[in-house]
Amino acid sequence: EDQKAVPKQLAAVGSLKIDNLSVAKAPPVDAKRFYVIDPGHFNMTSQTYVMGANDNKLQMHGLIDGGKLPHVMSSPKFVGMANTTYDRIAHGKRDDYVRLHDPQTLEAVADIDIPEIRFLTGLMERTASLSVDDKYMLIQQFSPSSGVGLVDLEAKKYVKTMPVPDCYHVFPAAKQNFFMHCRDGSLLQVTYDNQGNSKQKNTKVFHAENEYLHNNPYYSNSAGRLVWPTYEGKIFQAKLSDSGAEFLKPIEIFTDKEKKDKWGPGGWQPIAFHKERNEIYLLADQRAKWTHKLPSRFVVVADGTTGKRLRRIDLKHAIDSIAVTQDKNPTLIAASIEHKIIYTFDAIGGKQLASMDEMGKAPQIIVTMDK
Amino acid sequence: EDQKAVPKQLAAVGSLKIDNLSVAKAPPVDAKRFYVIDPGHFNMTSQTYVMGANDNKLQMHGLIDGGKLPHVMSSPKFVGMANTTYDRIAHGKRDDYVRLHDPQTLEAVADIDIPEIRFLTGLMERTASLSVDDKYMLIQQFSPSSGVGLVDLEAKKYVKTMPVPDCYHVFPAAKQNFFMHCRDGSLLQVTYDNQGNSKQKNTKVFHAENEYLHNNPYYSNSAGRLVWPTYEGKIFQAKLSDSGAEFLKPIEIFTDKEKKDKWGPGGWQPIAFHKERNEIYLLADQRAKWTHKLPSRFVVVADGTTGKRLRRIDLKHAIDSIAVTQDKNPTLIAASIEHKIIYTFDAIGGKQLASMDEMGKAPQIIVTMDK
Amino acid sequence: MKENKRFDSTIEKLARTTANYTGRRSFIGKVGMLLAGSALLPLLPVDRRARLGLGEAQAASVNSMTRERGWVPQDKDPQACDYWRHCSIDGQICDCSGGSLTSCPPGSSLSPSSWVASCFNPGDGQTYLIAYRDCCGKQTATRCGCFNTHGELPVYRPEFNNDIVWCFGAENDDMTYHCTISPVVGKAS
Amino acid sequence: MKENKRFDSTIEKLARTTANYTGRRSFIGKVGMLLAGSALLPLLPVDRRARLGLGEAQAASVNSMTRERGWVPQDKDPQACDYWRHCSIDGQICDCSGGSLTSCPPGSSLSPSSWVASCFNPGDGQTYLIAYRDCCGKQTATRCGCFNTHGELPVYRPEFNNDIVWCFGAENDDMTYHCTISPVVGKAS
Repeated sequence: EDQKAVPKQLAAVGSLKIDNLSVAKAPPVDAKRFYVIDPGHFNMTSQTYVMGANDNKLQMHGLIDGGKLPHVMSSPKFVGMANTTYDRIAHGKRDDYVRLHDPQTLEAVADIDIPEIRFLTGLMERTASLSVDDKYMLIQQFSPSSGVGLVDLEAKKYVKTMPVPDCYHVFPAAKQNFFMHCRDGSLLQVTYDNQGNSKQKNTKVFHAENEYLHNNPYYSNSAGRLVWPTYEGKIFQAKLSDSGAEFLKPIEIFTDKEKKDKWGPGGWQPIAFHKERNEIYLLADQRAKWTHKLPSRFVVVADGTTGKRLRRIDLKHAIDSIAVTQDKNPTLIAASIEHKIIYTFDAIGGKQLASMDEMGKAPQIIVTMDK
Repeated sequence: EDQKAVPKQLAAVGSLKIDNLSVAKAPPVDAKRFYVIDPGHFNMTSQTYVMGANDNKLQMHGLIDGGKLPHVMSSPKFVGMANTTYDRIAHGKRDDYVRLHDPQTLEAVADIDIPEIRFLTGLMERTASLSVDDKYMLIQQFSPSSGVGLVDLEAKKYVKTMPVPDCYHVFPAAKQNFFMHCRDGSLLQVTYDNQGNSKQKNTKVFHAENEYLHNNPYYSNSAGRLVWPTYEGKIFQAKLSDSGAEFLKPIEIFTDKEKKDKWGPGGWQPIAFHKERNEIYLLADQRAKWTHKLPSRFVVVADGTTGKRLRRIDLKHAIDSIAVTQDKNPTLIAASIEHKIIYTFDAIGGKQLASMDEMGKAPQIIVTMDK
Repeated sequence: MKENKRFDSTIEKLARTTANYTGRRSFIGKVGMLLAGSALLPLLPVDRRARLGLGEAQAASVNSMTRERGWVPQDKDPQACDYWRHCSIDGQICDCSGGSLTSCPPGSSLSPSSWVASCFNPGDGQTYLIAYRDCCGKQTATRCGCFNTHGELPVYRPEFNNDIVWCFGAENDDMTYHCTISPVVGKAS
Repeated sequence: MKENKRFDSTIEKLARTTANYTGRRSFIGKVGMLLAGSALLPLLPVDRRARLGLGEAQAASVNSMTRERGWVPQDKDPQACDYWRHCSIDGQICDCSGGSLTSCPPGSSLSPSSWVASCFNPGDGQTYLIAYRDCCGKQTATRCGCFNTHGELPVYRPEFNNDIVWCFGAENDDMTYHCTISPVVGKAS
């Protein structure tokens, strides 16, 4: 049972005994659960908001602390987080560690030390990832050499850094596989065992060099569906599984006329996808070239197979990041970094449902539940 | 020589050799040097701005990083800082340490580990202090018991926590003495030796219980002058030396009529004093009772001996903290937490001289040079 | 009046000084510096109302917290600073960050100490006692920061001071302030 | 036209795939995964001007960085984002935080790498080469943050990506970004 439909209790009356004070628990994870990461513009510490979008409202379930530019990964069982801190505020000894938090109490259930490998960039959702079965965490390393760190979450220990060529992002697939995207335009399939030994294989080159792919693609761990827009609004898609990558026909979201009218995608996390409805959501606006990271005011929805334009949602605010919940009545979640507000919209009707302000310093990435 | 008076060079032309790139040095410490501490509303990390008020302008010389609610102490030789950090963002192992920074390069010249004793409160300038000869640092402990931690800065080691009764603030005097203010309304004089053994003695009770003294008094290490306003605008003063405390006649800043017009002091750091001119500066405004921490728009200047009203400066902004430089042409420095702006005024003429905005999250305490 | 006032305060100071000195020289003084310093202190009122005087208790909730105008408590939006229960909060409201009016957000922990104020509920016209408590062990919450210094005393009266981070001795090293809850503990009748 | 484009890109992909495969199967492929993966990768342009084309180099400084309107460089206030020297800065201006246009603030350290852009100085009508450099080892400076994504590429082209914290390998563990300086290194004639 769920008490959300009831108006907020206004003034509880009567004597409350001290032992009635308690620490709240967030409700169990459901499809409307999502996380918003606020790195506070490269701040040394960050905050992650645990939220819900039930009943066409917005719920704030709690906060999780993090270090500089953390990676947050959601699973039904826990919230995984890879952190970096320094022992003298912004310099001195660096410490990287992984924490798993219970999704209801938000307490840390595991704290695993890892070598100082994390690739520190402005927040990118997919430069670290849980494995498909939530047993491993994979963390990308950039310097001093390219690699992927393997963390065994069940044994709570760090296994090894697996060397990989010059590739980026981590997309896990079943049977201890993951894919990365390499600068030559192909994907790299890596199969690893429990000791961190790996076998690697490249797919075909699926996009041209001047088709620049955005930093934050959509990827579903469970479905292996990868949806990846270019700066111009062309969408590359693939289905990734242990047997390899199956590329779908690329989709042009905008017609030539729209392109002439300067329509193009833009924002920090500009794409979302609804698996069951097979719908692509792209954050877009009329914009000058090279403004691919500035906020946009519209979401264009297209069919995931044919690319047919289904509808356009006017968000009426300058939005940096979007995500869509995976349930039957999907909610479109939108974040405005500048105004520090989270909005929700009916992903189908396009109506704004709710908003919550005072979201810290810079709410930047939205992580939704995949399963 | 000082090049600050020259207008900023606008367009340097020509080839710059790579080795000409350098790390700047702040100019040597002078009377116009001051520090602004920005704890960012109880943020886990803080920033301290190293600034100057020369030539009726404002100079930003650099930033020093700090932990949660740091104590910053200025001396001509170094900037002393007592920090607290936690190994898991906002919990986990607590680490307290003291750093001394070179006032020109801002590099840390010493990093001394101390036990986890610091009294964490909203910023209070005087709950930690350098000794008069800059050889020791004295840090107040509140929990689990009252005490003062003694740090030997020359030997770069922590000496001992000296137990004291229920007293607060640390005002150092010559010959290894310091005074504290106790809740019964008296001062406690403590004499300590190099091993941290102490002798303690109370002065008379100098104020009544309902004369509440503000959290941030003015105190000069070199002159031993203590200037302490109450919530209502009565100023208690004392001269502290190794031979004891000499209390001066308390001063009522406001006339009865003004009090009826609701004039009263208010702000975070509401008092400043100019030693040579013997002038008391009190941040004040017309206000309701119990708003002693809300910002004010005026500074009232009174003679330090007679209490005669000399002038009133209209700051024209809501100001939380003030300080005055100790040179012949004193500058009045004022900080607005809400707008994150530092203003300077001619302390004598009252004209606004300069301002600097974008001062972080919450510039709260101003520390000026005492000598 | 004025004479009288000065006389009063002189007496008071004398009394306090005497207490102090005899205290420190007496048998108890030998027990140790710590005790001597605090054992003979005047005992402290439980809540601010006692000090504000009952007459002022009501005022607590309507007293202006800005220099310009007073503030009228409301009973409609518990996430606003002027909700009646928050009449004396100085910090963030937990209800905005995953807790409720009476429980800490998940993952934080209750501080063992609290401070009390009495607040007037405009909805039913009653006055209640609220025992504010800090939730600790996380960075300061981002939402709903309120600042209210009504009846707040200097740091040397720590039990009524707003500036102290009250998360001492909370469990598992949770020593940083996250937010505040406002549970009702009774009626102030 | 369209055919042509598809033709072009087909050719391009073919070429890249071939390079990739031959590379990995060749003698060098045996030297090790690291080398094999990257040795035959397309090597990259030096600075953004080369990729934008010289014609656009000027444009870099006037191209609109908002959706609505462009931005005109000025030579009066070196602490504003539209000062001509900052034509390609993405970060904080050191000059506002204790450094100058050519030196890091005290206590921070120079990063070993720099990136170059050409900026037009409206004061004397000349175009100069600016070699931006990061200063590291302190928290991000608070003042004068500028955001410019002109010619910025995705993270898999790290040499042109703005999001990477470039303070790797600076001295004494100074691995966090503080601010950026804009020294002139020559004339772009």
